[in-house]
Formats: sequence, structure tokens, C-alpha cells
Amino acid sequence: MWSNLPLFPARASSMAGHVDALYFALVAITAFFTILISALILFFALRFRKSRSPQATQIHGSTALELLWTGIPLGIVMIIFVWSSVIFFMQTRPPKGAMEVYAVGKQWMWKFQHTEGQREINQLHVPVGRDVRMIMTSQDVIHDFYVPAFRIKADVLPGRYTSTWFHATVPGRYHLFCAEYCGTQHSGMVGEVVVMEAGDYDRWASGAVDGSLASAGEKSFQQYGCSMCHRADAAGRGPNLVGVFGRPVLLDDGRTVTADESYVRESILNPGAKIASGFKNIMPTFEGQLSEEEVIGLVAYVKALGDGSANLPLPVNEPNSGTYPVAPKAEGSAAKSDKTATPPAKTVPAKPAARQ
Amino acid sequence: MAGHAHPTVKTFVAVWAALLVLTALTVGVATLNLGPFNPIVALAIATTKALLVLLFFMELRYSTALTKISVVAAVFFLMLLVGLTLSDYLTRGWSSYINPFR
Amino acid sequence: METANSEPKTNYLNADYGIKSWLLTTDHKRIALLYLISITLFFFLGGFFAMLIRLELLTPAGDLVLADTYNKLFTMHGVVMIFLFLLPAVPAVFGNFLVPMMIGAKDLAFPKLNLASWYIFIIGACFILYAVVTGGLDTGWTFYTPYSTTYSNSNVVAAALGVFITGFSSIFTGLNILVTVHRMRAPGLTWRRLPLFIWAHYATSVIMVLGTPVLAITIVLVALERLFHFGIFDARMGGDPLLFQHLFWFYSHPAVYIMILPAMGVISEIIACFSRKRVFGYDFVAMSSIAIAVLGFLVWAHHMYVAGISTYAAMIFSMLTFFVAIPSAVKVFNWTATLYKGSITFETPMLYVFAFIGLFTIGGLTGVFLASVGIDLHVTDTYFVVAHFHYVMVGGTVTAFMGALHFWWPKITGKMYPESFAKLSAVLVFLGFNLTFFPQFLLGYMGMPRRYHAYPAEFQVLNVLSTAGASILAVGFLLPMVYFVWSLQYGKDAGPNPYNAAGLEWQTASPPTTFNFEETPVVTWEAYNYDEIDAPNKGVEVAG
Amino acid sequence: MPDSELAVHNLKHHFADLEQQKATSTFGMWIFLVTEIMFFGGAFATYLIYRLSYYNAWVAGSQTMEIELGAVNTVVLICSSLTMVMSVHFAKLGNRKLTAIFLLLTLLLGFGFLGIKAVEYHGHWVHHEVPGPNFHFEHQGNYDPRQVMIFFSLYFAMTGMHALHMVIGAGLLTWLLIANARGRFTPEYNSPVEMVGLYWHFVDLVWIYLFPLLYLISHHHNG
Ligand code: HEA
Ligand code: HEA
Ligand code: HEC
Ligand code: CUA
Ligand SMILES: [Cu+2]
Repeated sequence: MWSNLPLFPARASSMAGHVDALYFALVAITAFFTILISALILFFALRFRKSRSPQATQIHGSTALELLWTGIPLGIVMIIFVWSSVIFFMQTRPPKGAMEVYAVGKQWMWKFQHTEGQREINQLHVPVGRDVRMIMTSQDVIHDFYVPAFRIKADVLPGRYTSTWFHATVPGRYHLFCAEYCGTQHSGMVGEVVVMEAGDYDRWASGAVDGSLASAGEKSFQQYGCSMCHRADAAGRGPNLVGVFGRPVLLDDGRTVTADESYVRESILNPGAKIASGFKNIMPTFEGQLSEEEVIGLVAYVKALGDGSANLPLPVNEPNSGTYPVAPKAEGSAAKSDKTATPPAKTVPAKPAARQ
Repeated sequence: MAGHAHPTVKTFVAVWAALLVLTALTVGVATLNLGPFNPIVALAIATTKALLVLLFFMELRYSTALTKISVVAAVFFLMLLVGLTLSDYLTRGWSSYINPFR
Repeated sequence: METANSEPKTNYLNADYGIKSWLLTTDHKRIALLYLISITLFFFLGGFFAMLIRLELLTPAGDLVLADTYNKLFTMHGVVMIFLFLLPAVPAVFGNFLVPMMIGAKDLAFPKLNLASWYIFIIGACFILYAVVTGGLDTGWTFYTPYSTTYSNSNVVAAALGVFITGFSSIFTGLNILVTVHRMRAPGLTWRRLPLFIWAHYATSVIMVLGTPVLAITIVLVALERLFHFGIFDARMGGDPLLFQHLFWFYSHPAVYIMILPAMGVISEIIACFSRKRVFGYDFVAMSSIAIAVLGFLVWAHHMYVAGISTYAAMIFSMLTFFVAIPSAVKVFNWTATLYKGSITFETPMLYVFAFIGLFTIGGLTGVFLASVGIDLHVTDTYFVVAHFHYVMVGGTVTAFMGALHFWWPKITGKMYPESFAKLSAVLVFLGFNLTFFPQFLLGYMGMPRRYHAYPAEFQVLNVLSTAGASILAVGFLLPMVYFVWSLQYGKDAGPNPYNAAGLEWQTASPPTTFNFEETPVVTWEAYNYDEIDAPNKGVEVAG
Repeated sequence: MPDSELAVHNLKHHFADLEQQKATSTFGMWIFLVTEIMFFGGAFATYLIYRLSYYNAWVAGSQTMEIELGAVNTVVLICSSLTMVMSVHFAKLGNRKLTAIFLLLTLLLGFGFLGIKAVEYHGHWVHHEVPGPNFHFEHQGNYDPRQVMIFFSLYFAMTGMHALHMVIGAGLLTWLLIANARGRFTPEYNSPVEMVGLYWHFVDLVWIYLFPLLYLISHHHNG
């Protein structure tokens, strides 16, 4: 117990340095003011103790001083504000091209799903030196994904996706905590993040799995009858989902939303919430029929349908056209028609290379 | 307290009549399609009615400045509650990770 | 009044006898004592829970109590300490006792309402205690949905009702003080002559009146949701759990200023007395109370930075949070400046003041860490936050409360406390406190999450230190119980004004008579007129 | 009791005179109303946020409201405000009889309002519009029925809270009637009547907002 007394957390992500730097700055400011105030109190208390200063001198105040000690702290905190907001902004905006891991929190465990298909519980394997984005949801109450060594934390909410990201810099095993109180075994909802050398990770990732997440999603897409309405031709009653992901979608009430994971998820579980312009609210809700894992598979699949045309902005779908303009990209239609197509086939640029 | 004007029965009846008229008006307007203005008009009428009640029935008009300030303060802090909460809800969509850097 | 001390006089304590005369009293001083007794009991109850928490955390494994029990322990510790102890602590005890006296009034504006608010408090407390004994409550003091509305198996509705009801007690206290300060000041007592204690309580009352009702409606919605599955905060029904957090913190952040502002008022009074000086920058200290009260309403979402709110909202709230730190800074600097060229003595209340300023500075500045979104990201929901709020709440408010208790004890009871024991316990509290909570900052930055029943082994050393500190702290808090009770019987007679302090409350007998003053005083001097009091030969007429 | 004696009797010990006492209680009442504004305000804020998110469901929910009943109830409440203000007026003049009559009228109108509200509630119950396991909403629009349930949750929470205030108000009116019959009020001392008046008007004021927000603003979509 006494052998090691760590007083500082491991520093294992690209964020850690930024957070620590600001932390030390704040520690310095705090130390400065605490020592200043304590020293002044001590000094005054001794210097002006009754035996040395039998009669107090009344001083009513000094506007100059008041301005000074309003102004200086104000200046300091404004600097801190900018500094800390920059860090926060970095942390809330994942870089593009990050690899993605889905997480489902439930009382009281973490379930992870890699796009390649690996599933893990309370353990998360990630490669060193890659950007990893977590896409997370909860099956019940609010949880919180917290890896102190990465200095990141994000609440995991029921009913929607939240996300965070990190870029691990040092291989090793790090604590993973649930940091939002979630009931009896809250303190047992812990695990570890295993940061591996790229090669080790690839070996791990290519271990036996039965197909990628998106292909699992494709199966569900058939199994639950999504494909009856969402077809590549104009015959479907629902919009063609090719190329939808990541694009702005015009809604029937005039708003525009971006088709991100949360939107796709909502479209499946709560289709009435946002209606794509030009369509009727006929899609049944799949709430209660799909597990969170299946939803994640479907999301990954819809995402894979959209990926191929990532660098070609499409117009917003036209009202009443019945279909989305299909991306004039070969991969797009290939993905739709080819039964055996797996996401790597569609995500041509950059990603597959990096993944393999 | 003594010394300043008090509303008379006549004022009360007039205010009452005005309130009834405004009620009829707001019900009437509700059947017209004014697009985004329906809620605005309805709330404007409601606020007029509320002011009538406050100023005359509740005699706020004849009350001390302190009382008036208290009411204004309540409304002000309510606005803060609504406004700052909306600052979250209305900007949630903006921070979709996809937009800025793609 | 010159002969006051020789013969036994009637005062508010002996004016009437019997339980009934206490339970049906409308005298603000007696009601203050009713509050004092109740909250002291609740403090020890909360402290008892705290000791169990600390004992459990002595070892990494969760081996002392079950996980469920642990969750109930910190929840009940938080609920009891916040709603039954700290919120009413200063305003309902010292505010109640002193506000009328300090402004030369016979009583608060609505004495019956005042008594009612104590009963309401007790009824609410009964609900909470009922929840505690019938299986406890395990939601955390924050009642986050959907855990509290759907998943918790504990007695949420009873506890929520208890919080709802004690809320009304707080509203009525605030209303009473607000109206009293506006309407009942003695002739000549203009706003700028008011003691800073009054300003602080005025600001506090504003928060109580504007904030508490929002908590009330939130609690009502939670109870309805739990009873009838309304779906307002339930994601499965399309509701948004974050909305609960917005509404909850809209009250509960300002509520932390309900806890600290009156304590700051106490500090101003004591520091002026024992440095024999007017508080430096009176106007700024007074106005900073108002500024804290107003700005305090604009920052609530700093408890939600990582909860899933929009990035932009988080940044707005972060900025506003930094603003609210400034008026507190102004106060700290002005108190320090007050000491300059004073004539300082070191009675126990003054020791507590020194402790307060130091601990509050650390607590407040670590609040600034938390206000920084980029840091909060890492330390929110860890022991860093736990340490922060114990520094401001225990190091701040409880310390000021102890200071106030010693300072006004002679006024309340007519007896002096034993100075050397008091100093000993002040020192114990200070040392024990720091040993308990300073390690928690380190734990927090290392990543130990709060509300954890078991934890990884590498955190143990610091936890052991913390538990050791808590034991010292417990002794420090138990000691006063002994010597205060002792002093009731054996304490020296205090006389009306043992410290030769300024302020109307000292110009009446100790203990005061039922109506405080024989005659309504007419005020012709500024607050803290220590120059006049201490001026050789031309002392102001101080009774006794 | 002669007036002067009654005045002394009504003066609480800690006030200098009746005037200070009255000013104090009026101000206290207004502060209480401030807390009420914040109380209902929290519910209104919730309403607004969900309306923005679930607009279609809000329209659908709101269209189930019986505008006629709502409008009649608004009129009833406005009339009760008039009778209330009249009773205050006559209490100030020391006219016990008219005070009593108008108080009684106010009370009756209040019961009228509650009665009509009960009819509405019954209608919602029959149509399975009460949140809970029995809730069922035939939806045809572009929204999710669960969102309509949230609308109804807020509807019942807000109108229920309002009705509860009416019930409390009715209790206060009854108390005033008794005190008035006992001759407790004089031209000098009548602040209880005035205080209850303020309270009653405030309850009216809440309804003035509830009516358009719950019944009216989505009505035009019917056409
Ligand atoms: C008495 C109670 C009290 C007080 C006074 C404060 C005061 C402050 N608090 Fe604290 N706080 C709590 C009680 C309190 N807090 C509680 C109970 C929680 C946790 C709730 C829970 O989750 O259970 C909490 C949590 C909390 C959080 C959320 C943490 C999280 O959950 O992630 C934040 C974030 O911004 C915060 C900030 C602040 C700030 C900026 C102040 C400021 O007001 C502090 C201002 C004071 C100073 C700044 C010190 C004096 C200044 C100087 C000596 C001069 C130098 C100054 C500068 C250079 C700025 N507090
Ligand atoms: C006024 C507020 C207040 C006060 C005074 C305290 C006082 C103390 N608190 Fe508490 N605390 C909170 C408010 C407060 N706390 C809140 C709001 C939370 C958050 C809850 C939540 O997460 O929901 C919290 C959480 C909290 C935790 C974190 C639990 C967790 O997250 O898992 C810890 C851990 O150490 C702790 C410790 C202490 C200690 C050691 C004291 C000490 O200062 C206590 C000292 C007093 C005593 C020790 C009393 C002495 C008397 C006795 C010992 C008598 C014994 C009696 C018998 C034997 C019958 N508190
Ligand atoms: C009965 C036909 C039908 C079925 C079955 C169906 N959908 Fe839909 N879907 C629609 C319609 C119509 C829309 C457009 C209206 C809307 O937004 O609700 C839509 C919209 C969507 C959208 C949003 C696309 C956009 O452009 O906004 C997604 C994603 C989606 N569906 C996925 C699925 C998945 C996954 C399944 C199967 C689990 C499924 N759908 C089953 C009819 C259907
Ligand atoms: Cu999951 Cu805590
Ligand atoms: Cu806060």
C-alpha cells in the first residue's frame, strides 16, 4: 500500500498535455492568490495586533484599489476562459477520419463494438497513434465514459448518441470509469482501455469475427424489412438511403438537420420525430424491437451507404421526388446492389488503408 | 394608503369589458391562419390582458415602485431561465461534429 | 439600563415557561433557537453518515457496507447536509435572530409565518427522515432523471416531497427577511447604514424567493413522473433527461449562494469587530452581495458541461461563471484590507474568520478550475468536485457558522463560552478539515470518480489520510457541543456587549427582551462606527 | 366594538401603525406572487422547450382541446375577477353586505370554473388522453404519439396546478365570508380581503396564458 503513492494520473493522450498545462497554470494562480491572501492576513494580524496597534486607523475604502482587484482577476479569468474554451472545442470536435467505436452503457457494464465487428465488454482495445471517436448511448440511465489517463469524459445518455474522441499516445492499460452515478454497481461499472501498438492492434482486430458491424447491420436491414421501403430505385416508399449520411436533410417543417448518427438512430426508433421532406410519416417505429446493438449495426450500415461520396456535396433532396439524388459514384450503387459488399469495399478513400 | 387615486367601479367594469373583448378577439384570431404570427398575436393579446389585470384589478398602477420592480424582476428572471435554457436547446444542432471540418 | 446586570431581568428566554410557550412562540429569537436545535441535530446526523462514508473508503474494496447502502449513505449525507442543515443554517438561525435586532425592529414582518416556516421545515424533514428510515434514498442529492424517476427502488417520492416542503420553509424565511428589511428599519437606518450582514441576507432572500419555486415545480414534475410515468424527463417516452438538470440547477446553483452569502455577512461583522474598523470598501462589499445573487442565476449549466448540452451553451455558461467569481474576489480582498491598520485581537470568532478567508479562497479558486470547461472535462464527477464543494461549504459556510455561533453566543444566551477550549476546537477543525479534504483534490485530478463505493488500490493512501482527517474533524465539531452546553450553566455572564461591538443588536440586553428594545432606537451613525466607539473619552452611548 | 378599539386590536405588536402594517402585508403578498410567477414559470419554460422540439405533436395535442369550454371558462374566470375586485372595493368602503354578495359570487364562479374543468378532464379521460398506461392517441400526422403524451402530461400538470390554486382560493374565499360575516373588516382594516383578491387575480392571470398556449395557438391548423 505504501510502496507506490502516485499523485498524478498517467498521461496517455494528445489531450492530456493541453489539460495538464491549463491545470498547472490554474494551480499557480491558486497558489499565488492563496499565499498572497494568507501572507497578508498573517502579516496584518501580527503587525496590527492590539498590543502593537492599540488604536485602529479608520480607512473607508479606495475606489482605485477596488477597480484594481476587480480588474486583475477579471483579466485573469478571461484569459483562462479563452484558453479552456479552446481545449474544450478541440475535445468536442473529433478530427475527420477518426476510426469509430460504438459504446453502449447499461447498468452496469460497458459494451463496445468495433466497426470491424469485434465486440467487447468492459474492455476497449485501441491502437496507439490513431484518432478514435466514441459513439455512445445508454440502454437505461445516464452513464459517463471517463478515461482519466486521456483526460476525457462524456455523459452517455439514453435516447441519443453522444460522442467524444481521443488519440492515445502511450501503449498500456488505463482505467475506464463510469463517472455518472447510475445505481447500485456504479462503482463496479469500470473497465480498462488497452492501448496497443498498431501492429498488435491489427492482429487483434483481425481475430475471428463474423463480419463487420455494417454487414451485421445489413442483415438486420433485410431481416426487419427496411429494404422493402428503402430501395435504390424510385419504387420504395421511403427515401433511398444511399448518400444520406453526413448530409443535410430537409425536413417537412422546413428545418434542415444533418444526418448524423443521432439522426439515423432517431429515424429508426422514433421516425415521427423528424420527417424527411416529401415523405409521409408511414415508417413504423422499431422501438422495443431492436436492441441497442442492432440499432448500432443499422446505423453503421446506413453510414456505410453514405460514406462513399464523402467529398462530393449533394444537394438537399428535392421535395416530392420520392428518392434522394443518387450519388453519381460507382461505389454508391455497388453498395446497394451487391449483397456481399462489405463496408471496406465502399469506403474507398483513406480509411480501408488505414484500417488494414 | 390614503392620498392617491383609486380605481372606481367604472374602471373595473371597463377593464372587465375590455378583457371580455380581448378574449373574443383572441379566440377569433385563432381560427385565422397567420402562420408564425398566430402564437405571437395570441401572446400579445394575453399579455395585454395580463397587464390590464395587473395594473387595474391588482392595482399595480397605484402601488409603490418597489412592488412594480418586484414584478418586473420576477418576469426578468423567468426570461433568464427560458433564454439561457434555450441557448442550449437551440444550439445543440450546431455542434454536430460532421459540419465544420469535412 | 445601567443597572441592568444587578437584578435578574426578564428576557426572551425566561419571559414565558413551558414547552407550549416555545412551540407556539412567535418571537423570532425563540424560533431561531428552535432552528438552531433542529439543524444541529441534522448536522450530526449528516456527519454520522459522513463518518460511515469515510470508514468505508478506508480500504479500496467495498467491504464495510454493501454498495446499495453506500449509495444511500452519500445520498442521505448530501440531502441532510444541504436541505436540512446548510440551507437554513445561517439565515434561519442567525438571520432570524439578528435581522430584526440589527435593524431596530421588534420582530420580523410576519411572525406567524416565521413560526409556520419552522413547522414546515420540520414536516419536510419528517418526510426526508421517513424516506431515510424506510429503506433510504439512493439517487444522490441531485435526483438525476431517469434514475430517480424510473430506476431507483428507493423512496424517492417521500424524499422529493420532503425537499419540496422544506423549500417552502426557505421561501417563507426569504420572504420574511426581504419584507422586514424593506419595511421595518428603525428611523434613520438608511440602506447605506445597514450592516453588511443585512445586505448579505437581503441578497440571499432574493435568491430564495426567485429560485426555490423553480425547484418546487421541478420536484413536482419528478414526483408526477415517478407516480404516473408522465414521460417529461424519460428518454424512452421522448422526454429529455437534460431538461431536469437545467431546471434543477437553475435553483441549485443559486442555492450554493444561499449557503455562502449569509456566511459572508457573518464574516464582515466579525472581522470589523475584532479589527475595530469599518469594513474596507463598504459599498463594494454590499453591492457584491447583490451582484452574486443576480449573476448566480446565470451560470447553472456549469454543472452540465459534459452532460450533453451544446458546446456553445457550455461556453456561454463558462464565461458567465467566471464573472460570478469576481464579486467573491472583491469581498476577499476587502476583508483582507480591513485588517490593515486595525487593532486586531484573536478571539475564537476571529480565528474562524481567518480560517474562512483562507479556505474559501482555495474553495473558490478551485471553483474557477471547474468553471474552465477544458479542465472540468477531466475533473467533473471526481473527488476534485467533492473537495471543491467541501472547501466552500464546510471550510466556508460551516466555519462561518461556527464563528457566528461563538460571536453571538453571549447575545443569545447571556453567557460566555470558554475561550481556550473554543480556540482548541477551532484549531482542530482547521487542521482536520484540511487533512480530510486536501487529499481529495489530488484524488480527483488522478481520476477517482465520486460516489464510488470501491476504488482502485492506488488511491488508498490519500483516502486513508482523508479518513484520518475526518476523525480529527469530528472531534473538533463535538468539542463545542460539550463546552457550549457547559457554558449555559457555568459560563461567565456576558453583559450586553462583551466585545464592545458596533451594531444595534449589541445595544440591548443579553439575552434581549422579547421585543428586543425598550424603545425603538433612532440611528444617527454609520455602520461599524468603531471610530466613535473606541475614541478615547467620547465613546458612543453603549448600553451597559 | 368601537372602530378605534378594533383598530388597536388588529394592530400587531411589532408595527408602529396600521399603515405600516398594511404596506408590509401588501408587499409580502406581492413577493409571494413573485414566487408563484417563478413556480408556474418553470412549467411554462418546459412547455416552451418541448413545443419547439415537438411542434407537430403539440399541434395535434392542442387540437383535441375543446375551445368552447376553454373560452367559456376564460369568461367565467374574468367575471370572477370582476366580482373579486368589487368585493375588495366594498370591503374598503365598509359595506359588509355587498362585500359578502360579491365574495359569494366569486366563490360560485370559481366553482363554475372548476366544474367546467372537470367536464374537460372527464372528456380527456374518456378519450384515453390521460398519460399513463391507458393513454392512447390515434395519430395521423408527422409525429410520434409519445410526444403527444408529453403534451398531455404538461397539460395536466399545468392545469392541475392551476386548479389546485383555485381550490385553495375557494378555501380562502370561504374564510373571508365567515370573517366578513363576523364583522372583522372595517374601512381601516381589510387587508385580508385585499390579499386574497391579489391571489385570486394572479390565478386568473395564469389562466390568461394557459388558455392561448394550450388551446389556441395551434388551432388554425384545423382549417
Ligand atoms: C457554498 C457553496 C458553493 C460556493 C460558494 C461555490 C462557489 C463556486 N463554485 Fe461551486 N459547487 C458547489 C458549492 C459551491 N460552489 C457544490 C455543492 C457543487 C457540486 C454539486 C454536485 O454536483 O453535487 C459545486 C460544483 C461546482 C461546479 C461544477 C463542477 C462539476 O460538477 O463538474 C462548478 C463549475 O463551474 C463550480 C464553480 C464555482 C465557482 C466559479 C464558484 C465561485 O463563486 C467562487 C468564487 C470565489 C473565488 C474565486 C475565491 C476568492 C477570490 C480570490 C481570492 C481572488 C482571486 C480570484 C481570481 C483570480 C478569479 N462549482
Ligand atoms: C453542508 C454540507 C456538507 C457538510 C458539512 C459535509 C461534511 C462532510 N462530508 Fe460531505 N457531502 C456533501 C455536503 C456536506 N458534507 C454533499 C452535498 C455531498 C454530495 C452527495 C452526493 O454525491 O449526492 C457530499 C459528499 C461527501 C463525500 C463523497 C461521497 C462520494 O461521492 O462517494 C465524502 C467523502 O469523503 C464526504 C465527506 C464529508 C466529511 C468527512 C464531512 C465532515 O466535515 C463531517 C464532519 C462532521 C462530523 C464528523 C460530525 C461529528 C459527529 C459525529 C461523528 C457523531 C457521531 C454520531 C454517532 C456515533 C451517533 N461528503
Ligand atoms: C413502411 C416503410 C418503411 C420501413 C419498413 C422502414 N422505413 Fe425508414 N423511412 C420510411 C419513410 C417513408 C421515411 C421518410 C419519412 C421519415 O423521415 O420518417 C423513412 C426514413 C428513414 C430514415 C431517414 C432518412 C432520411 O433521409 O431522412 C432512415 C435512416 C430510415 N428510414 C431507416 C430505416 C431502417 C433502418 C429501417 C428498418 C429497421 C426502416 N427505415 C424501415 C419508410 C420505411
Ligand atoms: Cu454507469 Cu455509473
Ligand atoms: Cu454551481
